[in-house]
Amino acid sequence: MIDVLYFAWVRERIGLPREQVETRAATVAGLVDELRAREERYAAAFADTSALRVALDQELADFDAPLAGVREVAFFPPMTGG
Amino acid sequence: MIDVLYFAWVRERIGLPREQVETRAATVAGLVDELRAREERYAAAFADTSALRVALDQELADFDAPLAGVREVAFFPPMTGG
Amino acid sequence: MGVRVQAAPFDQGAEIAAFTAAAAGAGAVVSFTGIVRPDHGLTGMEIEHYPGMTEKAIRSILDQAVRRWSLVDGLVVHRYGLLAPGEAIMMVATAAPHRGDAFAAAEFLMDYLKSRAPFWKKESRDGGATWVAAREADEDALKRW
Amino acid sequence: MGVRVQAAPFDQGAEIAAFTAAAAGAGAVVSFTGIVRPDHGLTGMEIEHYPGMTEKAIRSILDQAVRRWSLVDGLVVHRYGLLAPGEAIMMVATAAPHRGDAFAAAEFLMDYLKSRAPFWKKESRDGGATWVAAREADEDALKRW
Repeated sequence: MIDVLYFAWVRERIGLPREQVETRAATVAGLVDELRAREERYAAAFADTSALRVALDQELADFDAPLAGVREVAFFPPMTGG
Repeated sequence: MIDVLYFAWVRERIGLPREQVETRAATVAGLVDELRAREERYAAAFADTSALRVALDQELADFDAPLAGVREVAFFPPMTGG
Repeated sequence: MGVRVQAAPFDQGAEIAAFTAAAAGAGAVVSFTGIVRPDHGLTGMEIEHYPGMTEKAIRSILDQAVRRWSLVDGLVVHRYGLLAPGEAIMMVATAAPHRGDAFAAAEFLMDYLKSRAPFWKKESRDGGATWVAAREADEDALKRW
Repeated sequence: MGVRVQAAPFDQGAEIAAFTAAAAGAGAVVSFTGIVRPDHGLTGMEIEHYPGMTEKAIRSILDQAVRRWSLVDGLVVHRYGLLAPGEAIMMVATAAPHRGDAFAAAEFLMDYLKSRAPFWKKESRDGGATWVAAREADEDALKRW
């Protein structure tokens, strides 16, 4: 079980801020494929991963990063702080 | 008659902050030559004009600038504001 | 080094005064304040963030600044939640022996906070609310460091 | 645009707060404060200036900044007279729609104030008082603008 968090328009498209996900994916990209296959709202949110960023245990990571040992995955659009 | 002002170590070397000077010099450099000829303290203050700056009527100028119409000449070292 | 992420407004003048008073040995203090710009009919701005990661990310950016420049101190205050036009969104302050370091570190902090701290802005106008898109120029700004 | 040359101390926090509150339409406010750095046994600093020319020179530098960058407002406060270590010597503040303009204008103002506004600093130490020499780096800093 892994905690998956969504922020900004990713959260709005999927319709929830976080959920627990049972996954056997080896990488972030694998997890994204599993989520996309779930429902149309996930497919819409993950349609273009080049428009998304991912953090593993609160550190920015790449979509090909391994999930082994990761407890928290967050998906969000490019940040607009400051 | 022209007002001549001195600031910082120029003022200290010459020993006064301002004075009125009767001059027939055509340029700042000419005025400097006249002042240098006066007394040792002036010669010491104006020994190296590359270490000095000059303002004519409160605008930075060059030592070869003409004095015609100028009412106030100021000599000082490079500025150290901020 | 101080990092505060908060919903409450902050008093920018008091923050800078306290920061400067505490920055013993500094010859230069630079501050930046970001304000909700009241343009194009903007009625409000909502800022979402990622609690936990936000503080860590800002701390990491401050640590980088300290390693690169000779800083006496650094401060980042960033708000989240609903803000009105004209309200301060965030501020950074840097204190250094010399002005070059204070300016460079403040600009570095701003460039990195823009693109590497997990905040997202949503602007409200009469027509509805839209997420602010990241600007390519903001990502490009990181390349100069 | 504000220019103040004064012997009295100023309240940097209050200045920045008032400046920001008045800068309608600004999205970015940058401030710089220069402080008497208490190093090398410094006991005090005396700042001499050229009354009349000082204000004109600062105004001219501010005018140049306004012509070069998109500024909402600018402020320069500079003290003269006797200052103790740790006291604020001067400050600049800039307000602009965007951060790049506010930062660039503040750095430009500082670089020009250093070398083009008629102030001279004299440092007091136990051994006596010496005039601060202009640094070649400060003159060189003007070339980037």
